[in-house]
Amino acid sequence: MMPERSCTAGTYTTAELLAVMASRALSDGLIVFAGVGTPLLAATLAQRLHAPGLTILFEGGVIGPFIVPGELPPSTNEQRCTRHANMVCPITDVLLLLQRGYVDVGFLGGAQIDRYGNLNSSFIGDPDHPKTRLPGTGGGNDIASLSHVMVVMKHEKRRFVEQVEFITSPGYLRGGTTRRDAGLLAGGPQLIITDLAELGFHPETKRMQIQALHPGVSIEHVQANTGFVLDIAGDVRVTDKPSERELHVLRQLDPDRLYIA
Amino acid sequence: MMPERSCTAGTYTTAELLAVMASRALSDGLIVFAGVGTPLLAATLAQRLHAPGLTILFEGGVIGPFIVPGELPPSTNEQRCTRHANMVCPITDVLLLLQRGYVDVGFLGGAQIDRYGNLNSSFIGDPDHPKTRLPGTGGGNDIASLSHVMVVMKHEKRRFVEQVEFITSPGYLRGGTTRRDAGLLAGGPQLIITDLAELGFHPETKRMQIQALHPGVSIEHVQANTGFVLDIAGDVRVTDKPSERELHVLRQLDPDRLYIA
Amino acid sequence: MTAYERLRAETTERDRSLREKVMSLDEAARLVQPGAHVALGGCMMSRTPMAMLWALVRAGRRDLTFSRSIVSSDGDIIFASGLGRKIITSWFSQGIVWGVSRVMRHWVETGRAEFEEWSHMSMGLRFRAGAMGIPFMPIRSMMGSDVHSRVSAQTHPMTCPFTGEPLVLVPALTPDVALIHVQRCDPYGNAQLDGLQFMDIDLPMAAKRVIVTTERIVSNERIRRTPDQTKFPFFTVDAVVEVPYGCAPHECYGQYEPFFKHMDMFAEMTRQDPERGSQEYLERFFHEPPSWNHALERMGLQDLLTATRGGRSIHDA
Amino acid sequence: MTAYERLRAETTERDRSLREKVMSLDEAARLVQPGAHVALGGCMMSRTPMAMLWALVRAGRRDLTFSRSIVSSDGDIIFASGLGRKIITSWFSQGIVWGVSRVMRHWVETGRAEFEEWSHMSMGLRFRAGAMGIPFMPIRSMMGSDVHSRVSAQTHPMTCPFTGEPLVLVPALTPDVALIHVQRCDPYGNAQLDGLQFMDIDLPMAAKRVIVTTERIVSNERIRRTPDQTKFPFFTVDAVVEVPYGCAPHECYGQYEPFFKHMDMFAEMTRQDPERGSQEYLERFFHEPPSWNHALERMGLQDLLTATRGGRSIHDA
Repeated sequence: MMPERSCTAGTYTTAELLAVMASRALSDGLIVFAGVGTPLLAATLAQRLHAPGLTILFEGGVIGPFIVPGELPPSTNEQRCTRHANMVCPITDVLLLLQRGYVDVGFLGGAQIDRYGNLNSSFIGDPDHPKTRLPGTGGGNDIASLSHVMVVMKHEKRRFVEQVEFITSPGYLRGGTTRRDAGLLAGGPQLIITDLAELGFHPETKRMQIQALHPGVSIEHVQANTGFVLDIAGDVRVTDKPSERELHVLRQLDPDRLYIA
Repeated sequence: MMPERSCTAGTYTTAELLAVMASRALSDGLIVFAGVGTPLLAATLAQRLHAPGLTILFEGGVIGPFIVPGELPPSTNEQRCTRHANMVCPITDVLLLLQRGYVDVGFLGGAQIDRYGNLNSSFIGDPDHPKTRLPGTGGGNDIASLSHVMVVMKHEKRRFVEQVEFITSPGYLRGGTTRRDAGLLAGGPQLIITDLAELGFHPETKRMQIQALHPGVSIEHVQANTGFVLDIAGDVRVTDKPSERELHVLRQLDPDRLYIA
Repeated sequence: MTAYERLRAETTERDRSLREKVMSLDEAARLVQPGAHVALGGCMMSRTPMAMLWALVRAGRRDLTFSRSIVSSDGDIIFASGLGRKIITSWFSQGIVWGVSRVMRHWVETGRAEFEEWSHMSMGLRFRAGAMGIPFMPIRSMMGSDVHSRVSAQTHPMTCPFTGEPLVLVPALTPDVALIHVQRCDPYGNAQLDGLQFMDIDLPMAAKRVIVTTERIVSNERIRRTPDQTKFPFFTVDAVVEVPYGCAPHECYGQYEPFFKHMDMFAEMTRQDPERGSQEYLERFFHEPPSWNHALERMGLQDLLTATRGGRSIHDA
Repeated sequence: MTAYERLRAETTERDRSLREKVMSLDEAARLVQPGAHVALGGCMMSRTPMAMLWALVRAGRRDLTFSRSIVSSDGDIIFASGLGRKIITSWFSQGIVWGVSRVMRHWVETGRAEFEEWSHMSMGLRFRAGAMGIPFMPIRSMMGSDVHSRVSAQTHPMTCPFTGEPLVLVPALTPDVALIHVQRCDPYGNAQLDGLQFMDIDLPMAAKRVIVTTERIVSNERIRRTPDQTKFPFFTVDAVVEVPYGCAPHECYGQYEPFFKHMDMFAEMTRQDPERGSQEYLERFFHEPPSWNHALERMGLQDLLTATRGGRSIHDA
């Protein structure tokens, strides 16, 4: 049953678009290390739609929680995120699952990303005299260093930059083999989902490229909202708009519209 | 209340002598990593007599068990040794207490010991073609490598040898600074308690020396039962024979005479 | 004398006997020496030893160094009160829902305090190495990032002699004192904690002193009936203080959730003028109340009851 | 491709989805490949996965390599049956009260089987390194001993780059399969075990496959009510087999103690002629009984009830 104040099925918010598109990228049986907000919402939506055997991990030390509609946790470190979990364990041990290789997807939100998928959530300006000190890595650096990463974020010029000022969570560093050369033998960014498009990385150059466009969005529009020149994949798909069923289930999960407003 | 079949207070068995002498060496407040048998019995006796704040650790992962008269455990790895424990934890973590430096005394029984306090519980004869394969180190090597060690054993020529054929648990290796030179920065054997005497090690040479004799035992007698020439400390004490109280409490702890027969 | 021999000597000197060590917040505060490195248990808004921080602020401690897995408004209070001038952690902000902490930003951006950033797993493994009595832990993350390059003077690169693989060695953390809040503990310091454990199994083993605040002091007999629920042993602990709601306005698993309205208020108070706002907050909730219970009274019974209902609901899960 | 990349690839290939994996002992036995390195949970006479060993002997597996913290009569059975020809452990004998194992001695002293000896902490830290996804763990024991010199080709000495202290690096153990017996587990493999944990938290994370035998299969709903009691997660597990008294004649904490009379009998049977005695034992208790329950029947109801009374008494403590 949908709360009255939710918008009609025909239209949807940016947050709803991101959640639906991200959920489609999560296939059944995966183990997903998820942050709060859209990542958690999208993973839970995938469980409800097509991936009942998908497992969510939370940084606070939570394995396989089962999110109940209307009970979305506000963070991954408080008791609310342990609801119906299969296991809770020390933080260090849930993070070690990344190093041991048990995690299929590290699912992050992004503040600032660059051409090679490096993420910055630490500093704006000179780190020694920052214009803005941001909260930092948390487990982001470990997730990005040790697993295949999926990122959801708003597509804005100030967020998509040629080169981040500070690499908090490593992508492909300077492209090519530089990630592996730096000592990172596994993982790397796979998919960037924005409100405009889906972007991946070229197998050799590791440069970011447009893979798919959301309905009604042009390559020019994506480029216009990106701070560097994007490559374009051989065949650029156009995604299907969120279905009534996807939106219906999503809105049931977040009746208070904490994350989908 | 003493069971009738126990011997009279005036006389005592070798096992009783070892347990009483060892208990006297354990002062209050110590953390003692104890094996089963005489070490456990002596540590428990010390708790009852003069060291109520003494803590026992068992290799199976047991911290501060409280042994109840008549319930002496048969090993340190089964549930009986968890009775009234303050904590049980993984084996690796109770052994790591040794490495972290929390343990005052590692209390071992010995099969074979040499002039420098090295212990052998692995092989008799050539390790590649052993005459006898013994059970091995267990935690003995870790205890001897990382803590100050106290050993209780019967005083026999075949057990006190010039040089053990195989160093299972390191003492002072070849004497002098060789233990430290090998990389062992802490611990080392402190006191060897036998049914004849108490032996220590010379501060510089690290050679074994007689420190005390039990009542009615001569230095010649000890030497005659030792496979190498013992040094003799400046002042050799004579120990007090087990008191009625000590024997009384000890016999209450082991009414079935599992370990004191 | 090597670092390990010093650590051993310091540990040997401690009274590790089975003894009662129940005391007041003020008495416990005296165990924290000037200049100490203080590790905080819990994570973010959960099992934060807030009452102990309250006592340290009131005791006039200043310029301490702190470390914690993730820091929330406790970090803001540490900077604003002058209790600490450096915090070693992986993430520092009141909480995602309140945006980036203005107090943290103000103190760091004006250079009056330092936020040293390590990856979350690195923080955990640095504590674990300290707990294990080894000088470092090898890890496979951090490499190639600026998070690493900013602290690389404290780490060592290594090529694995077994596999030839690149590794980073992160140094053990052995804090002078750890402050940990648990649901129950006996008078000797045997602590049992429910639910999320965070880094609180390793912290007491890594630290050189431990102060435990607990919702309830229970008998040693009770602890001995479920020894497999004890998370760290008495001999690591130097002080036991019974402090109901000792994490407020943060949460304690199964007991109470964060006081969300109070957290909203803190964010509101510090949004416009982080400096004045935080000083007002400290006056009202730290300096004026004569006791921790009075501080709770200031937070308000309604918020406390709401948080309690939420906390207890975990048991219906 | 480095060792780590192979480990990652093997882990990625596993079906780690939330799925039921309940099967019989025979079906589970098929998951153990010829030549496999099999790690055994529990320690000495406690939580030994005896029923699973019983199934492997009957399945005709031979010449496997085993590892365990401490080995008791399970090791005698492994050697005597030919199931394994090499055991990596820290201590190997039926138990102190029965003297040195004649079966172990016979097979080792005649060179027909190998007992590779490591210190107990080294065994634990080798499993822990495997569980953590690192190639080694630095330790401060073993140095200077012949226990070390006999395996030193497998270790590396190191001078700590932080402290200059000497260390030994022991290599991670990543067994092909781990066999673990627990008190309760759900159909997905979420395992909860009471009391002594031994090395059974690290083992499932270190191994490449895990077979869990359990006294009871409980519902996933029950597990989710106390997630902080789950000791290892479902996705590490490949098979769940319900086997009441699955450790007999060894113990399972809180359920049953060792069948002491039976253990006396085993020692007696193997004292004079370890070879013939152990073959007789295998005939009576491994080959002749058509099912594990029939093997228990052979052990005898009286011994089973005595062991059960003792096991349950832990809860009166």
